[in-house]
Amino acid sequence: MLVQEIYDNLKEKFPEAVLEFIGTATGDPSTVVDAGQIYNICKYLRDQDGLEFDYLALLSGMDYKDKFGTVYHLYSLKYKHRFVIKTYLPKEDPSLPSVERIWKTANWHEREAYDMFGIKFENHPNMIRILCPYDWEGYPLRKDYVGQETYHGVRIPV
Amino acid sequence: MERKFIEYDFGRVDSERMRLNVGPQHPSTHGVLRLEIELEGEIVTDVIPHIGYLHRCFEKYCEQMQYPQVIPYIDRLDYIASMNNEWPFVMGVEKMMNIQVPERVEYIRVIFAELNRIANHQIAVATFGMDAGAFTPFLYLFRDREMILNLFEHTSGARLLYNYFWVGGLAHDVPPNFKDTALNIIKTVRATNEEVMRLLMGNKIFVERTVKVGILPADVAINFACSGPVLRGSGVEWDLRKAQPYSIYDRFDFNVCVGSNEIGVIGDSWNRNIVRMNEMEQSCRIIEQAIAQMPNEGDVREKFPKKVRPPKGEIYCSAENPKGELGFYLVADGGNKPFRLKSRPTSFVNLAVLPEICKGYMVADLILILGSIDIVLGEVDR
Amino acid sequence: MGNFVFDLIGKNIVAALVICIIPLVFILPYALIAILGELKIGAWMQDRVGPMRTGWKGVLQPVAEVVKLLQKEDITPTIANKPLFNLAPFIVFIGAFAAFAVLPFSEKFIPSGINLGLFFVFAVGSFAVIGIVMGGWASNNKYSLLGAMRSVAQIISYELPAGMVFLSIATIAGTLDMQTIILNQSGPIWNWYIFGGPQGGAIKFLFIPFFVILFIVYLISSLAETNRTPFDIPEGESEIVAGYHTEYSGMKFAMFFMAEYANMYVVSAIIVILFLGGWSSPFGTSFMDGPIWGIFWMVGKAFFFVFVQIWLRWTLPRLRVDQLMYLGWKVLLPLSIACFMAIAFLAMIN
Amino acid sequence: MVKYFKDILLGFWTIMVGMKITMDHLFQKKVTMQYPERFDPIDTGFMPDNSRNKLFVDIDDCNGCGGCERDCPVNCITVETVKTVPSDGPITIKSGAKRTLWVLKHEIDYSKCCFCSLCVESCATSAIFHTKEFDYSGYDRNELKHDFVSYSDEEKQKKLDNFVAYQIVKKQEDAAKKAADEAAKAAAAQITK
Repeated sequence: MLVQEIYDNLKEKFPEAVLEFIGTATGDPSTVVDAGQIYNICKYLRDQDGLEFDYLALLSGMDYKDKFGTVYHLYSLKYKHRFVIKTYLPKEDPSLPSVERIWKTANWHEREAYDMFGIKFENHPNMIRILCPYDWEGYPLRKDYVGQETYHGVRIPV
Repeated sequence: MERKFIEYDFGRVDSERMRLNVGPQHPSTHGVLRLEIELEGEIVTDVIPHIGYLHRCFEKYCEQMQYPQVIPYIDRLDYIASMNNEWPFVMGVEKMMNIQVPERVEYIRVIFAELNRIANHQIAVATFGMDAGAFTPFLYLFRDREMILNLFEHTSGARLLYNYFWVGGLAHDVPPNFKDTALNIIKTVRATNEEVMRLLMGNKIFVERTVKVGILPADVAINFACSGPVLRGSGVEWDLRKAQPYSIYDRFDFNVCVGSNEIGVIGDSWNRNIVRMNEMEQSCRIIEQAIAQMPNEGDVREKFPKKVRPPKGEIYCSAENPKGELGFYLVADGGNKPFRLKSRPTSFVNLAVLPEICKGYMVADLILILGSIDIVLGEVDR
Repeated sequence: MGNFVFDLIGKNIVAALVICIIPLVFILPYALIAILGELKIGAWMQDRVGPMRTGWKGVLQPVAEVVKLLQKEDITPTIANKPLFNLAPFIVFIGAFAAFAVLPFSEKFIPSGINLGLFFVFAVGSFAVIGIVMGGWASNNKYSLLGAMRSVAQIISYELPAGMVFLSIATIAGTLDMQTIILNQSGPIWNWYIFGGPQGGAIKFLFIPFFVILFIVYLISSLAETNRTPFDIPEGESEIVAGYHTEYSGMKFAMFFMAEYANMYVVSAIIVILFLGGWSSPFGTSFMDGPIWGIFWMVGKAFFFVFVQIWLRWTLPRLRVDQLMYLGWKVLLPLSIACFMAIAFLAMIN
Repeated sequence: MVKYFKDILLGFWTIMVGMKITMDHLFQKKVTMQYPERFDPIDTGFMPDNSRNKLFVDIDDCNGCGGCERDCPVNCITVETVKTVPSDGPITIKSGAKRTLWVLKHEIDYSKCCFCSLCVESCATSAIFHTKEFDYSGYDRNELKHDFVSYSDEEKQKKLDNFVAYQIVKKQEDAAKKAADEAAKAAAAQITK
């Protein structure tokens, strides 16, 4: 199925939540959806016949300087098509529902997004840091990140 | 699929559960991984992986680096299969910049990627055997890997971290006796594989150790987005080289190896390992075909762009790495540095499945299951 | 069988000391040779050359290792139970060393010619497990404890098939005395128990399969009792780091090491005594026979089995605990009992 | 029951097969290379021509463009330069091009170097290249920093002073020239008036 068709299908089902279709000259087209509805949309995408996106290839957090975001790259092993969903999140206290219950792989990806960007995923079973130490301060991949000067009394070289 | 655990009744035994830290320094965690495990006697009841001991801010660095400078860093993700690592990134940038690389470059890339796949699977099988206590096959396989590394050294100048696939071409042309060397390597690899099949894989003790251990059902594997031999060992026929043929993989005749019920159960450690053994053979076939079809003349550097500056946009480009699907989600803002480069680390995703599949087995099995997933901590922690 | 040391210098305390020291004098060079053999044979089987730096072709490597171990700091963990922790390696070594008391080296030389030799070996063979449990528990390390736990289960289970093998040989030989068992087999090579024993006639051929099975059963059990691959589960390096001796270093670690190698010789010597005619020459009593040649044959045959143990170590992967138990209780024990009954029956009708 | 005995026999048989393989290898030719004795870095069999080892800078050939410094992903190269002055005379780099910059410092920190060869690629005059030397060490991290410039401190200072002096001279000349120009302009304007 083409990306455009999937988008139309999704738009029909969720007219309110599907916000925008970004098609670019180079690279992959993507669909922006409402962050609050992400769980329902993902569930629909996984369970609907003809779509069946059963494989979450990648979940990435993003910092667009003026806003945060998450990007979901989906495959369907059965139909061999791909789809990209994006959400935009506010700069202050970004949070959105977790898709861990739909794709278990999101567990660690969401923890990483939390670790690196401070994006909170609601209903996640274990929302703690994953790559940085558990008591690290700040969210390193944010564009305005300033590193800690010392960690447990050890100076961090710049 | 029904999941078979070693049945053990915890209810009646009045005993204390033991918490054991496997790692960060442990002989068989393949790096600095810490597994916090809970034991009931010798039975594992819970596993909590703690990762990040090797975290070195790969993604943050990439935002400060120009595109060609990112490649040496990518080498260091999965340092066992560096050639394969470079490919999806380079391919993604080429797609963004709309560069069509020459035929010869494509063939050389395929040959090197497949050679590196063989080298990686050799390490995977070897260390898996060592986890089970068999040390000798380990050295036989490493001896052969040395030949592959020598060829890589004579081509790219480095043995392990090649920096060889560049945007638009390759860093160096292949050495003059390249074809003979590659064919010779294939011959040796086949001979050793046959020997390892008898010495290690066919050994009754090893078979007993690995079959029905760490069974990963297909639906769980897909739900956890496993890829590579871990997914194919569970019987899912998903190989990006076939499913979404990139580069010139549609020109070659090869099979996707999947696990079977022949020895053991689909999705157990044995099947994950035998998939690797069979994939080595398939890689040999691809290399033979590629060497036969490869054009002899051509400049590998002719399509180098003056400045690597992809236009504004974003792309997710992935390739079938030896360990699974390695992808790079590249967001470019038109400058000479990536706005964001997010990697889809294969080992990171595959490791997440570990707590799911090793409950109810023994400590010795836990080590084997970890070995059969074949992780590299450089990639897990980035 | 008189003891020639007593004959030589009379029955006094000096003679007793000499007799005690001779096995020790034997163990130390033997351990060096066995370590070198382990390093070199392991290397050659893996297409390597092995240690090459110390001495000609690296022959002094074991000496260097022993010197290194002696120089090393002797670390005792602060939370360990110190008396037990310090005692354990010695108990393990004593277990291995005590077995040498009844191992004959030749017709003329056996440190202690008690007539319950087999029983004595069997008894002190289980001695090591006390030391292992002691060390594993006193280390206060979870890995050590797991290793010790595994070791107990393993050694206890494999005593049984080994006991059945001893019993079968005792039945057919009618004695527990080592020297008598060997004397029974003296003469031509087909008098050895693995070839059916000294009895003549057609019934000899009925014995052979049972003795061969017993031989293999004992070979496997002996590997388990000495914690050698494929039964090195108590020290399974990839799983529980180094098992019961994780926390040991320096000389105490060397004691564990030495005990393992001494044990390897003990079990090899017992195989040779039980099945391969001990110190008797394979060419009959006329050629290359006598007390001095006896030492050669005894040690030579035993070294062959030490080599087999090394060979197996570099070939096989490790078993799992439950598979080890399965093998011990469900395969080796029934097989050995069946063979014992068959042999007893055959001996009765003979 | 059949499976039981079959398993035992299979186990025994596969162990025998494995033992035969290791026994065969016991007598095969060994592949170990004794490292320092049998290693000859000049021998191309061991090290290819394009092997990436310790970096070397031919400072007579370096025009001080700083391309290597910019292209280094790990920032292990530090280049400091100063402009040449006319009083230095007509100077060229080894390959014949005109030298416009004195290289005062070209330091490589080998403890940081990742041997990616990007600096070699970016060098227009091929002044930086990989040698065959790979086994080097030091007792201190700073011992692994190597400065390829052999000028003494006085010479460096002199070059800097020269440049500064030249700047002043040039400034004066420029000012004088400008003044002259303006005077000429003014004169011209006067005339036209």
